[in-house]
Amino acid sequence: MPRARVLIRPKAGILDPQGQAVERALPQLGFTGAANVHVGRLIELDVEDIAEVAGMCERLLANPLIEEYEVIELASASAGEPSA
Amino acid sequence: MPRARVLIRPKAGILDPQGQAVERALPQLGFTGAANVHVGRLIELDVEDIAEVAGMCERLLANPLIEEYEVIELASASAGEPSA
Amino acid sequence: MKFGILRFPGTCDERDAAGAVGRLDGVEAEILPHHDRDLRGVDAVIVPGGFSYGDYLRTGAIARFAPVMESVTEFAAAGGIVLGICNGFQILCEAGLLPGALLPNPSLRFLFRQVRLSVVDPECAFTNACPLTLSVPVKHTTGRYYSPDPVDVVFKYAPGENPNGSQDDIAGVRNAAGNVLGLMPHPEHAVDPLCGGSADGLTIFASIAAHLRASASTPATPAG
Amino acid sequence: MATHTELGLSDHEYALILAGLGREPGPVELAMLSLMWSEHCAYKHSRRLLGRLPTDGPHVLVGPGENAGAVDVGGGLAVAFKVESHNHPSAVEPFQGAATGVGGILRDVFALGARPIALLDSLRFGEIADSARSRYLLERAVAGIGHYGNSIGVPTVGGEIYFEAEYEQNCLINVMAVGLAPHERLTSSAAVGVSNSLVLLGALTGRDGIGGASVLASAELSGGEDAKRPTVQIGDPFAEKKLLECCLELLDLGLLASLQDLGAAGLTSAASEMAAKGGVGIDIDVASVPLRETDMEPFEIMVSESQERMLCVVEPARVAAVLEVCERWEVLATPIGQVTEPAGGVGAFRVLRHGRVVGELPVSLLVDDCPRYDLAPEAPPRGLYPAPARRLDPSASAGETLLALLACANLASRAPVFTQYDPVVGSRTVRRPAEGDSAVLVLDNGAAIAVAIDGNGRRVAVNPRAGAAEAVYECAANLACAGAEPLGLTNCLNFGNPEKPHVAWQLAEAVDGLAGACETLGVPVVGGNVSLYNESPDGPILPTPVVGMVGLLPDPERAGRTGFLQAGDVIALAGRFHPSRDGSEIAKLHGLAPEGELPTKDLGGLAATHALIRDGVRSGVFHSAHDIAEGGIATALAECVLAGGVGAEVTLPDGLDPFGEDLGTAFIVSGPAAQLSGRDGLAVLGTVGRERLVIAGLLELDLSELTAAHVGSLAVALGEGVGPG
Ligand SMILES: Nc1ncnc2c1ncn2[C@@H]1O[C@H](COP(=O)(O)OP(=O)(O)O)[C@@H](O)[C@H]1O
Ligand SMILES: [Mg+2]
Repeated sequence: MPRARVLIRPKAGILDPQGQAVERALPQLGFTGAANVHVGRLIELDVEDIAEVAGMCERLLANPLIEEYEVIELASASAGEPSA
Repeated sequence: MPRARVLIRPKAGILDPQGQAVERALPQLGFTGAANVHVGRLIELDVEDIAEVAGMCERLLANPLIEEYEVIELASASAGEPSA
Repeated sequence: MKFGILRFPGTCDERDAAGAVGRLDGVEAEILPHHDRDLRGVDAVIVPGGFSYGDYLRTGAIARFAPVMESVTEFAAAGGIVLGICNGFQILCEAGLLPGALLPNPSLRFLFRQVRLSVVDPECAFTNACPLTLSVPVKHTTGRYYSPDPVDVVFKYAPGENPNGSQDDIAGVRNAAGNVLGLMPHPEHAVDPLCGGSADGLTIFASIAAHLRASASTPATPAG
Repeated sequence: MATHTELGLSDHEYALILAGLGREPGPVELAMLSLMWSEHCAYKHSRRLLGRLPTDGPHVLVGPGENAGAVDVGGGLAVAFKVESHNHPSAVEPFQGAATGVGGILRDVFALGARPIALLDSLRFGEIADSARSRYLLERAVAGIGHYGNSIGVPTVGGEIYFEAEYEQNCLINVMAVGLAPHERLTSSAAVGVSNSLVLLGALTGRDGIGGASVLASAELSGGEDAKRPTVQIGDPFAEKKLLECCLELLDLGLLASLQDLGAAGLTSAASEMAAKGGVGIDIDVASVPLRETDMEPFEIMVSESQERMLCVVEPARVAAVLEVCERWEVLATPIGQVTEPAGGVGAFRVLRHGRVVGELPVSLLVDDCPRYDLAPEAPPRGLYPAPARRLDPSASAGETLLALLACANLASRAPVFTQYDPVVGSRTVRRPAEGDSAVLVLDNGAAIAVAIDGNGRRVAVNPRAGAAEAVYECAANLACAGAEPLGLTNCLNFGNPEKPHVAWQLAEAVDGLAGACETLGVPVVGGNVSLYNESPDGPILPTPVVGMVGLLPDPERAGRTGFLQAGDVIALAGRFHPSRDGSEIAKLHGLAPEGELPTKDLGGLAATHALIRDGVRSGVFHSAHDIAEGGIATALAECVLAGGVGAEVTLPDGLDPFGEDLGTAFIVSGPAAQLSGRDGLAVLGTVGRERLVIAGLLELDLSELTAAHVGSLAVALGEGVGPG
């Protein structure tokens, strides 16, 4: 069974308050120079057919009005991934 | 400036109610066979030195008690990424 | 006697906590802003509830780096009394002043509910004036306590009342030294029968005041 | 560049613009005008009607025209409040739409200088039993309201929710905010002082909601929601929390000459209305506006609806002090322009970019010259709204009927919703949701206010004039049950397309009904909001005026409660109660369309009954008081039993329909026999006691059966979180 990794990000131009909060916090910890910080969601799942994942994103995993998503096929339901 | 992608996942063995909610919702939308669903956070940022990102994760971006993280270096602060 | 109430950007319950403390005879409250390292000579510190830094990234994750937290960490290391409520509990866990972490409620929803708490250790700095059970509200989205290691539990949700799937019904824990306590329920919202039908929460603040008075007369008494 | 028609201006309106300006408007000017002349900003179809509402009263400090109204509550304190809609944005994206609705109304209240102390939400969705989409909208809108209100630390203390098929495509999200201020902090939005600075506070300006006011709020929703995507605004309660604290501190320090929130039409609307009120001109340099996206055009900057921003006028000598306070609160503050001298009495709104003028309009053209249209009302034929599906057999027993009513979506327990809201932050909440018919909040002067919000579109559909009046009576009845006397009223008029004669008729009739009821009770209207074009291809929503009221009670310790308190107490009926079934909840369960007639009210008797209830609660004679609303007297009795956790045994007056409705007129009270028996205006029905509800000759139900039914449909609909997204 293939394992899919879905990256979900706020769409370009859409306010990303979480990203802003992190960007402001990093210099306080002494990490300078971080920029363009965006916070999104990561969803990983085993699926029967990787082609179905885009549909899952459209209908459930992402909110296409305000988020964009990217589906990456991982080698397999591999070791090293946390399992339930 | 390199762009870093940080994947943050609930540690194995820690209840992941978001993952479970997705796993329950998918069949209701007609997507069968999804398993092992986990929901985490995606953080993407431009950094001066990619080697610093692990430190950012340890101190701020992740909570090592409950989360594990993975840092991926992206080609560059590429086009196609949403910008601030 | 003076209690310092921390305020971060996004803190919401600081006035409530100050008002609660102010009900005690001989106790005043002072708000301590996040950007100021000076604790202004307070005798105890309360880290109140709310949504510091919007709860963005992870509850409590950003607030722990505010300048005032450096002083609170030193204050705690020197045995000073620190009480974290809700978001304050989350901040103290993130800051490493308390063990464990708070995870999202299984419902993934914010939940407001009046709950009954059992006092596990009725003799400590935070409970010496408490009855054995208290009626206090909870209100949070991220209140499921988790710790891989054994912890010093001070408050539990009464049997059947666990609102958030917390491990072992844990509602409040303290550090090994016994001078830092965090709890998810809001004692500052149970101080006046007019606003909520219970004044049980006030006994937690009264316990701290009593403890401070006792240790002032016998300075060698360790907290806890 | 878009044409005037694409921007929603009619040819006639464009001709007026040409005449007023004496030339063609440039692109920046046209964008600004199209928004200021939209329904949402100009009230083209409602302004004339609103003039009928009474606005004067002994307690009014700020009436309609400012960001919110305000009334005096004694001890040098003022309570500011307003209700506003965020219907169309919520239909597109319910979580963010509802969240930004909360953020918007809060800004209106603190723009006045008041610290927000309470929120109430009034929601309408399609039938959750039949529609997964309505369940989704409910779930996400409630989550959005909770997200914003909880995070910013303002308690959500009350509200109402109805489910009707007519809202399926066009849900309603109305939110009321209540704030508290010392009189001297009340602040006007009128720009004053030529050469004073305009300082923009808060979030960066992005492309959020560009054209939102004209595109979303002033046009019917049709398919193709895609086209509206760029207008989705994201709420940031954290940013607004800082902004709120910062603004109140700036006002406390006396550093601001005026303050105004940015809402619909962004900088354009905020600045032009400040200028109009102050009779001055304004210069804004868009190059100084801090942007989230660098490549924005001047017109985009001028009309962006990015949230969490405020505009203030500051004397030049105080600008540095303002910036210093803002920096401490981590609030971005940027001087972006100044107040200018009006030339010949007419202020000019000049938009510059790096000092070069890119648009210049007379303020009056923007704010005052948009035509106000008379409506062409025409009473519709009967049968406007279809009959709902029958959910209960009319031959069901009274017991079965009561259980069905308690379980139906409009009457089931609201706990699954209000437990997602923080009702106590601020430490003022004397009555939490479900404890009383109004929320009660204690003030710093020792007194308390009661607040409630009401509206029932189905009854307004039956008779817009009588139905709108009933909303006022019911809201006042809720206040009376707390022991409070109404001080002022706010309203939100949610209607369909006013260019349709029957919608115009509904709107005109409803406004007359509101006006009449306000006069009857002596309650002035201090503000409100109008939301028109609530239509989908399936037709308009039910006409839905929503009424919010604030009342005063001297002693919070005596605040009334809904539930029966003590076994042995006598239960009595107060009021001239003439229930009927047209437009009632039971008629809906029986599958009957909202048609017929509403009961005629005895207005003198009604005001006297409200006073009787108020006095009984205040004096402590009544241990409980509850108005008889949807579901009739049987439902009201069951609600008193459920809220009190103790049973009751009663006999109804001969011939009284247990399920008929006559909203706002009658009450169930309880109290000691010695005090209630024989008291004028009360008809004794029975006594409190045991763990069951007995209505003689009609029904006998255990408390546990009532509880099980009342948990009802909302709990089922909201059973499980939808998860992320
Ligand atoms: N239905 C109404 N009843 C009374 N006043 C109203 C009503 N609708 C709008 N108003 C008043 O008209 C003014 C403009 O309203 P609105 O554009 O909603 O204000 P804002 O832009 O501050 O949100 C406000 O003072 C408001 O109180
Ligand atoms: Mg306004």
